[in-house]
Amino acid sequence: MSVLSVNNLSVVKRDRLLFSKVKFNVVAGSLTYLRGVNGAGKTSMLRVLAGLVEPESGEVLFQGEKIQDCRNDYALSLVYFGHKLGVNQTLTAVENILFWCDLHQVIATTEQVYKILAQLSLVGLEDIPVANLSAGQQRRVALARFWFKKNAKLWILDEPFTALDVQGIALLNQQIKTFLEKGGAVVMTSHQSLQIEYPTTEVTLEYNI
Amino acid sequence: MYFDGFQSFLDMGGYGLYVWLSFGVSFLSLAWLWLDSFFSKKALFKNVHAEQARLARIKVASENSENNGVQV
Amino acid sequence: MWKWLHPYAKTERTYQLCQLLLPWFSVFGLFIIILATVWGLAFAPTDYQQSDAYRIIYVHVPTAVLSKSLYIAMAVAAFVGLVWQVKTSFMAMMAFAPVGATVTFVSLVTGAAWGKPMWGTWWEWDARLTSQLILLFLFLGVISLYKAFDDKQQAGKAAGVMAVVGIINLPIIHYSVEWWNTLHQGATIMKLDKPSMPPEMLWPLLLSILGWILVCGAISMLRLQNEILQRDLKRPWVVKLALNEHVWGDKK
Amino acid sequence: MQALVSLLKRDLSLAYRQRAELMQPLLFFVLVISLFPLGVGPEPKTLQLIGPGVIWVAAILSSLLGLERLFRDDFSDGSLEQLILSGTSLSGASLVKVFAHWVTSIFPLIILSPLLALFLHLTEPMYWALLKTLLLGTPLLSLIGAIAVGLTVGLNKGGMLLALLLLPVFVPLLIFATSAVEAASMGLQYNAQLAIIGAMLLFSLALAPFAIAYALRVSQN
Repeated sequence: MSVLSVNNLSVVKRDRLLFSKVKFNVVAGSLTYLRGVNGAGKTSMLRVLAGLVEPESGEVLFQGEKIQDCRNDYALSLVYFGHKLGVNQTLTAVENILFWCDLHQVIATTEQVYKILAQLSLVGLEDIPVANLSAGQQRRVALARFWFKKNAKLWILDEPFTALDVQGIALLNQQIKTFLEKGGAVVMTSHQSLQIEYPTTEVTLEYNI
Repeated sequence: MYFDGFQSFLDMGGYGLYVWLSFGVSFLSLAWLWLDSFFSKKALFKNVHAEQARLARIKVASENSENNGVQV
Repeated sequence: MWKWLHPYAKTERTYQLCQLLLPWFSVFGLFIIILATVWGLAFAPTDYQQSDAYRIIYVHVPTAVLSKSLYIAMAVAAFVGLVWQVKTSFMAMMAFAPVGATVTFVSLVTGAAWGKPMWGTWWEWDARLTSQLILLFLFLGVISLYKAFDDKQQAGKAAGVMAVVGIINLPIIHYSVEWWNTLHQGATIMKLDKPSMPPEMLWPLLLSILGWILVCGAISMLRLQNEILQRDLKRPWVVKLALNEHVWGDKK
Repeated sequence: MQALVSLLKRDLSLAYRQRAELMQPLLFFVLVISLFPLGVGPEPKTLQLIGPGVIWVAAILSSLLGLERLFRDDFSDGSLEQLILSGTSLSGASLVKVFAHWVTSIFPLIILSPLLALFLHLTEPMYWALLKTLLLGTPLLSLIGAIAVGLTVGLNKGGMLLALLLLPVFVPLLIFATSAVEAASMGLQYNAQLAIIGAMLLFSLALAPFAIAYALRVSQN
């Protein structure tokens, strides 16, 4: 049974029909790559999949159930990474991550956070306010959530590679690959071509005025 | 000593409350101001130590990544 | 000739200067304040009109005088900073501001406490108390403007402009409040003025003013050091200082 | 439940770190109130007459100033999205955020109220009535204010719109609170007014969190 199934979904934003009657399934262990030119509604699609936005019509099912009906189970198994990083500027990186873990019922200790931040090559930047970090570094702090939420079944990523350097992109690709091999499902968009050696199903959104 | 006893000194001709309140507030404010400045100086030095610790951590990390290749 | 005024060396040199003067100012200041307070409270004769309530002047007058002079000092530091682009004088300005605000607050509380026996209420919209209150708001305005900026360089300039604007407005506020007060003269029975001063009452007052000046000077110097450290946190001389500081335990 | 506790701790530590910004509504409150004697004259009689109204209008305006900060940062940096997607009950989280905001920026107003009662020469019974109405009324300000803030957090020109939305809604609170204090000045009983404000508070305590949660979801798209 598919992790996520989308049945004739149409979304309107600022009174403009972005796309209509879109239908696709996401099965466990699959990488879905959402393609489309700017303005085709990729971000809006991801926000609808995550449950942040109500679609105009159609439905999104998580393991056969509408996401509005199983909000808790869906929340426990979803990790969302949008344009806005979800990292507070005044707190330090460690505080941000610990707070995110508390929010998502993930047990994490400060040592684990320091270790993961070291892997994300953020050594020495862990305990200063995030405002002092560069855009790329802040993005790495936000990426740390993928290392922590072990029992997640679905990742939704909205152009995760922007502002990341080559080493960061390699790190993230590696993390996505291991997650997929362990049976996780990933839905993502990216303006760079994907370099993950993994079978990808593509969903293309046409741009209609 | 102008006052004949400690009691009348405390009483301040009936205005004890106001006099002691004024002197109390003045010297408490001075003390608070001094302590605040003093402890923020301490905090600044603590900041410098934390900064040094950070630099040390970065040096250690960069040494590790040099000797076992770029850590992916 | 002006080599030592080289901006980089100046901050460290100012820090050392404060470090040198700090012990003298604080020790003498504290000694004189205690001496003056004991003298004024216990040994000075009573006033025939206000009996012993008048002893509050040994705290109220110094703080009132100091609040205005600290504002002037702050404004002068701001003016020097703005005109000659001297970074350290902005730091001095920000060192004076909290001290001035606290001293103004103390003068308000002591003024109100002194007024209570006469007017029967803790707070009376007397001309002097009202302008002291506005002075406190001027101080708090400069401080919160400084704190609103992340970049301390910009913060110094902005707060400096406000301090200069404040100093220009100070006399205007003072006289308009005086005029406002006489307009409603009916409200206050007796103005808050100093009782006639025989010498044995005057000496403790002058002494406590000196004491307050020294202590406020000491605290301002300490805060100036903090501002300098804050600005040069990454500079090697501060790092060296912090490391020795830790090893010997705290000298001060 | 653990998530709500850590949310509260995070908000309180954030408020502590931004305490300079937090002081501003407070200074505004004291400033506005000390302007009135300069305008109206220092006679205790007139000040006493306008006192309650002045304090309450100033309290409403300065809480409006503070309310803006409630969701602004979390919305702009995306923490709000993560909160919505985290499965913790959004209405519970809204209640926690409103409580944290009330404690850090509106409760200090109440601590300052004796000073302001002094400024405006309020009598002893008047002050107690004022204190009771403030204690009951200001949480109401926060709760209802948070709904409007939740709705306007998406638009970046929320300032005046917020005042426009909220001032009419605060009128009943203003009327009952000031009348309670006036009744106290004449030595009359004012439990009826307090009961009404209390009822309004309980009503909004029950419904506002859900409205705030809904407002936050609406402002997402």
